[in-house]
Amino acid sequence: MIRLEKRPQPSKFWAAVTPILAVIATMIAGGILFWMLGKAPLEAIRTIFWDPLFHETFGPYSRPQLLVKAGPLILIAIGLSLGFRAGIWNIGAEGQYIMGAICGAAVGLAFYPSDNVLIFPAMVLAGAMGGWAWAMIPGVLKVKFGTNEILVSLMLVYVAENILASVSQGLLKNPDGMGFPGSRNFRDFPAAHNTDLIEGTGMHWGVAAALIAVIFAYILLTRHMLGFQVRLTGEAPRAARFSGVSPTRLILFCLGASGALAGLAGLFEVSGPSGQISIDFNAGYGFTAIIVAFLGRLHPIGILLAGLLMALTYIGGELAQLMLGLPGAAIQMFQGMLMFFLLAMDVLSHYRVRWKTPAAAQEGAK
Amino acid sequence: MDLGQINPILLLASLMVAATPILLAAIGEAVVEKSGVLNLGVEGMMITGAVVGFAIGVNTGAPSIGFVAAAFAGAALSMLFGVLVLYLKSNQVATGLGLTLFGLGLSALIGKPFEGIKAPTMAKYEVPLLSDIPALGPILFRHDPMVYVSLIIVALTWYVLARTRAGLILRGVGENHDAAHALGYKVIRVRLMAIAFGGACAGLGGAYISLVRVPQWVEGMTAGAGWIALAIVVFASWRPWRVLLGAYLFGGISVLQLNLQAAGVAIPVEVLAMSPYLITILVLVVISLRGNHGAPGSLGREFHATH
Amino acid sequence: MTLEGLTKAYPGVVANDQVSFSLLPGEVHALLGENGAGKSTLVKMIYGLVKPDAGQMTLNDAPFSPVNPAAARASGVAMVFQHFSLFEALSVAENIALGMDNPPSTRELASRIREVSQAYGLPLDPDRIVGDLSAGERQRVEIIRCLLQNPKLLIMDEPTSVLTPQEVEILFKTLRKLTSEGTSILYISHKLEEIRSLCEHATILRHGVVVDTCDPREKSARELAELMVGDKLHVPTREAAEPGAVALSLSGVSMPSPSEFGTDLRNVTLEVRKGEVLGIGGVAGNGQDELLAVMSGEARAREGSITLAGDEIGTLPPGARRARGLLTAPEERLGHSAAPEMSLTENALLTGAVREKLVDRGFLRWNKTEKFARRIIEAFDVRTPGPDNAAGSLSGGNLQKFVIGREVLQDPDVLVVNQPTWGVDAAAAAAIRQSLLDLAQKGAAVIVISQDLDELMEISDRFTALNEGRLARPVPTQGLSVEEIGLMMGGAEGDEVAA
Amino acid sequence: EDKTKVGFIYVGPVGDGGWTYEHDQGRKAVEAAFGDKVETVYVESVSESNAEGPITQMALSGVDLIFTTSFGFMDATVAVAEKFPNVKFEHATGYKQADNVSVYSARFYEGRAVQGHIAGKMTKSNIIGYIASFPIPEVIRGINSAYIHAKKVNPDVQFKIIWAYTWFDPAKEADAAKALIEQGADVILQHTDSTAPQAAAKEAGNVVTFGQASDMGDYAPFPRVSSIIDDWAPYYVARTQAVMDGTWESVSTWDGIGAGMVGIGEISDAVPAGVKAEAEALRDALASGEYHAFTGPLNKQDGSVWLAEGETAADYGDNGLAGMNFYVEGIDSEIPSN
Ligand SMILES: Nc1ncnc2c1ncn2[C@@H]1O[C@H](COP(=O)(O)OP(=O)(O)OP(=O)(O)O)[C@@H](O)[C@H]1O
Ligand SMILES: Nc1ncnc2c1ncn2[C@@H]1O[C@H](COP(=O)(O)OP(=O)(O)OP(=O)(O)O)[C@@H](O)[C@H]1O
Ligand SMILES: [Mg+2]
Ligand SMILES: [Mg+2]
Repeated sequence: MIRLEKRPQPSKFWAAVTPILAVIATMIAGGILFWMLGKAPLEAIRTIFWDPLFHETFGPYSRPQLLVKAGPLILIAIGLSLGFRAGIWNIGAEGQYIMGAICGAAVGLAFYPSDNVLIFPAMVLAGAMGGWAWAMIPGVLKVKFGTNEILVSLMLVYVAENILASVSQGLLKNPDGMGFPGSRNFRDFPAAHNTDLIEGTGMHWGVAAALIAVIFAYILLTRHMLGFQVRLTGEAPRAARFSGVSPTRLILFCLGASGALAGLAGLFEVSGPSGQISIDFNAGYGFTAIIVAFLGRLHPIGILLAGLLMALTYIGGELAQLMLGLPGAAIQMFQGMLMFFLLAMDVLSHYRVRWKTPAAAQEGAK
Repeated sequence: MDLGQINPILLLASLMVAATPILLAAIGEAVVEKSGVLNLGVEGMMITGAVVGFAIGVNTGAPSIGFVAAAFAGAALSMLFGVLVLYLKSNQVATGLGLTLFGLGLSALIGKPFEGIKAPTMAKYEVPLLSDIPALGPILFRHDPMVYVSLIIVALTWYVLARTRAGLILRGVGENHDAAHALGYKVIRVRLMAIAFGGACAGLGGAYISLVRVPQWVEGMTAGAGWIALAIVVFASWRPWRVLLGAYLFGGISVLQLNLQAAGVAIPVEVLAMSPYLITILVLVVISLRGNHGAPGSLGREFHATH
Repeated sequence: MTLEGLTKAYPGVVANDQVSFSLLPGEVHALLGENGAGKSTLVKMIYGLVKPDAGQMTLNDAPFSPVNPAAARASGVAMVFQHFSLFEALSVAENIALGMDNPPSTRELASRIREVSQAYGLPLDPDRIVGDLSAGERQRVEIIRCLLQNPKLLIMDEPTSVLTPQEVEILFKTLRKLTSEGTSILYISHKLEEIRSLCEHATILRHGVVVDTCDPREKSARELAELMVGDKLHVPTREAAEPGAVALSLSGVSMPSPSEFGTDLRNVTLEVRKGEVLGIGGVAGNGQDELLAVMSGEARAREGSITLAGDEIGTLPPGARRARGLLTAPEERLGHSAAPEMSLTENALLTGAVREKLVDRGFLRWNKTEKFARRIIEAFDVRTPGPDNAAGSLSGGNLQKFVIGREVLQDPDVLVVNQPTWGVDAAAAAAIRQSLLDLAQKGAAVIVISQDLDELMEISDRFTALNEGRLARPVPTQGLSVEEIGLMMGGAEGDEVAA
Repeated sequence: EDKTKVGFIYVGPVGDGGWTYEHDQGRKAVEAAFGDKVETVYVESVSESNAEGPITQMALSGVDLIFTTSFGFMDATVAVAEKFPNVKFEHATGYKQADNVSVYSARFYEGRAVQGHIAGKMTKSNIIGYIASFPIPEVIRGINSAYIHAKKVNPDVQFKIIWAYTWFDPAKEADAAKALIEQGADVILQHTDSTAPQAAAKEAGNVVTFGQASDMGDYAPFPRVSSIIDDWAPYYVARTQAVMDGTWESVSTWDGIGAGMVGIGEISDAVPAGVKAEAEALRDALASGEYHAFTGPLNKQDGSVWLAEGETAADYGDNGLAGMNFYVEGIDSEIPSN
């Protein structure tokens, strides 16, 4: 019989090793899945994990793409992780992402076709504000009325989607777009375009912002009082209040920060890779980022790695569809498995696993 | 615009159908949460139920067998969650989200061969006597059997929770798992059963969409119903009859907004389309204003028996 | 009932090592020992909650090895737990039904509850929600739950820690009635006077081993304590000092309890002077937590109702109050005064940030913080491998020393502590009390909120009591009798008591 | 190897039973037509805001011809095409052409004209329900075309329009259909892709529907009495052939019934023979080009003149079909976000 014994403190060793074990376990289980779908398992795993990085044709394109794809995931996940650490569950980042994109794009488009250098900074600000404001709704409702933020933030995703549909056909519709939905493309509006930082790689300001966010979050959590208060609130909310943390301010800070970062991610996407506001502009980054946050154990460095890993499974997954005809759903399942394995293995860092010998068990049962 | 075109009885009848999937999922989740576990994977279990129910329904030609299979499928998937959360002590929120992701992928894979196939139809059931009531009867009491099954499940859930020892134990476990454990109740076993029940109900709810409401299998067809079910549980303060009320209210608003559109009401379509969500938020605020939400004391907390 | 060589080991500790003793019908048998001596573990084995690693038990000469609590209950063993095993949101009847294996129908159960509770002088309304009951009433629920099963052996793990002396009297009457009916009682308590008045036999455990047995009626409390500790007890001492100026005063503080099942504070007025120790007695759940919260700043008071050295502080948050010299230590160590999963260094930061200047423009000075933590560990003899260890990995007594040390070392002008020695063994408790006295000696004002009357008698200059959120008028401790104290705890005013 | 490699970028899953499904049928037709000489690949569920990556990967993988099958892929297609001058691109429903980017689209509104005619004849309540997706020119064209032709044969006809704000959400489509039926509609037209409205109509018993995107023949002969089928196969086969022959050129194709890009599903016997004959005649007239679905006199909703007597609508330009964002006179409703 297996018994779990809680460790007095979580094991640092296992916390570091389990993600690697989880990835290996996912590869094995995924291999079996792919095999059952009639695909060569090793080839599939190689296509997903290896080719995007090292394939001679795809590698050079995919490597920077990895950052491009991981950028918004990391940016959002960093924000979410602050709240999750403090026990504040914003799962509506998708909505904040949309609103950030809308607000940022609206500011940019309002100045079309000016070439003022301040336009892009103003858009960045507006994007962050848009996401922040959208996240303040569950924040204020929670603070004022104690309303559950999980549900409110989630419901607001649907509301934001409707607003997106509306503005992409109304307010922000491209006047030269022949009546088609969708805004102007920022590619054709240099002052508002989120250009490549390194020509030809697709790496834009969002990637830089994500890396800055990782560093900021790291410093915040390890070196700053506010980060300490965030952690303290998550570990022991009563102790936090005793210590002098104002729950109200903390809730608003965490939701606001995650909303602003999600909004930024939305703005960088809309003004960069995606290029325009359109009905289906949002691609589910806000939801995937939740998984990234957990995969990264709510730790900034972990999130950086998890974001890259997730981006790898996306890009590798598309490659596997292309090269091997692996269905898109299999990739989704694969990501779900990765999450499960990581969560399951987490037990090792918090508990000791002990085998109770049958003799001892019998003795006990007597 | 002509509001007179909206027939309230017809509206009621169609909201019953529209609400049944979320009602089933929500009543199951209410039981899970009553036992102290928060399973955010409802969407994943629903969609799995939808595909399995459809597949079996099509293969056997009997929707009823499809429903049974869907319940088993939902329960089986929920056991994955149960083992992770109860035995491996994983974070409930994260595991639930993972379950949704996994369920969406799994169902899409299972569903590939069933795309574009028509479901066997389910005969209507006329409730004896009641269906003979003039005007009302033929509309309200001539639904497919699952509408009544869902109502029976709500009634039974209420009865079991409020009136039976099993229900008392379940509530005790959800209220204070340490105390329940000290009195010798098998916290993990009770919760595992509650999670399985929740999974089965979510599976039924999903199958209702694919076998009755649409009826067809299409990838991602639950389209967020699982999340709505979660909102309804909170809305209902974890009480079965209020779950019914909440589900019918949400179903009612969803159906009503379409009716209003059709009637040409001069409210912007986007506003109508987002109204169910806005109203849900509003209701949640009103509920929280009343203070005590009635959340089970151990909801979402990790349980580790120390001996 | 007999126990023969019962052994139970946990990782790192042998909680019970070859414990043997026997229990006669109709006997009240005391189980004595320091914190962590293994008392609770032992009775959990009898109740079927913990499986012994070795050893046998017999009940009425038949081998007894309950596989679970239901089996133990079926054999006539009932237990009142150390920590309430109640369900706050459920009704009294539902709580009792959960403790029974074949409860009768709801209506019948309700009438039996009324009947039995009346018969034993512990009246209870079966329909009330347990969360709304006072601590004493909750205790009744547990006891009635046991009595309804006509137990042959009743185990009580620290049942009186939350009761007033009057309620204790009623309980003892009940227990004596039970023993006269032939029920044996295994009784665990840290209150030695109670044991002396109630029990005929005592088994004394130290580190899981039976070190002695005796008849507690023939020993003094001091002797019993020394048997438990295995050492001479150090009694805190202090030199008498003249109290100085008023350090902290509360005038007419009323506050609804922030927690759902808490007690509201009603018109609390008090004053404490420099160099003085004010003791606040009373049964837990009478507003202690709320009183501490209103002083720590976790709850805000009406403007003008709290002054510190003459300055209004009633609306200030905790940090600002600390900066001005008012420090507090709440009762609950795990999760309130300390964060269990965080290291001792981080826990030192928890309240030390302001006064110890551990934060510089928002940034943390970890080195300085760690030094502070080390200082606490050394000065207060906290047994731990080092400041990197999680607070939760410390034993209760050691963590409490850390918490008190953290506040004391910050040189407060006023220190308020709630249950400073709760669940702490005698030696550590003595050390903590001494540190509080030393602090007062240095001129600080100290408020000690405690359920332990002996403790308050020992260290406080003036005494008052909380009852249902009301505070009695403080009276000098010198010469107070137990009856007077009991009256104050029951809600009588200081004047009435003195009269 | 000298196989021609053809790639497809899909916006939804191939199992959506509608838009993407029909494009995938086109892909299969290419495979069937050329057998060993072609290899096809596809990536499904590509997000419109992130299409550049998959399109680039596909181009990198050595594909000769890429079909990007959603309007939202327009800018991404053009951007990637710039980087791969040797790969040919075909973008569906857009308007941005380049040397190696063709655009193609279908004149579904021609099919709507036929539907409108049948609907006008078949309705007894004179209420026709219309489940619309998003208020974009294509959908608005469809509503106008259906309305004009229904009105022509039945002056009393009234349109009730529900905007579902989705291309594909079976449950919502079912609810929309039910709401329309409850408000008296006995014919339902849909511009969303699932069969849920068919099922709802079937349950209601006496409601006529039309298949959309695919034939939805499972519901024939009733309630589905006809359908508009997206038939991309001929175009895809032809364009692949052009690549093989080296004759591929950038073109703008907007084909209708005539070229076979818009198929009219079999008109079932539930439609009275006379009506069926008229509808088929209309279909043939549209196919041959002898009749244009938007022929004046036609006024806009606000009463202003759009097309004079005998005038036909231009494809592009201010009042052109491509960017149509107004209703014609008589529709008692408003276009959202306009
Ligand atoms: N589940 C457990 N796992 C590990 N160690 C345990 C467990 N339960 C108890 N212990 C340890 O066993 C020893 C005896 O604990 P027990 O609770 O029996 O003490 P006690 O005498 O009842 O103390 P107190 O007076 O504080 O109630 C302690 O050292 C305790 O830490
Ligand atoms: N549930 C548990 N699991 C693992 N270890 C435990 C557990 N409970 C207690 N311990 C460990 O057992 C030791 C004794 O803990 P406990 O709190 O019982 O001490 P104690 O003997 O009561 O000391 P004190 O008198 O200072 O309170 C501690 O080192 C603690 O880490
Ligand atoms: Mg202890
Ligand atoms: Mg104990």
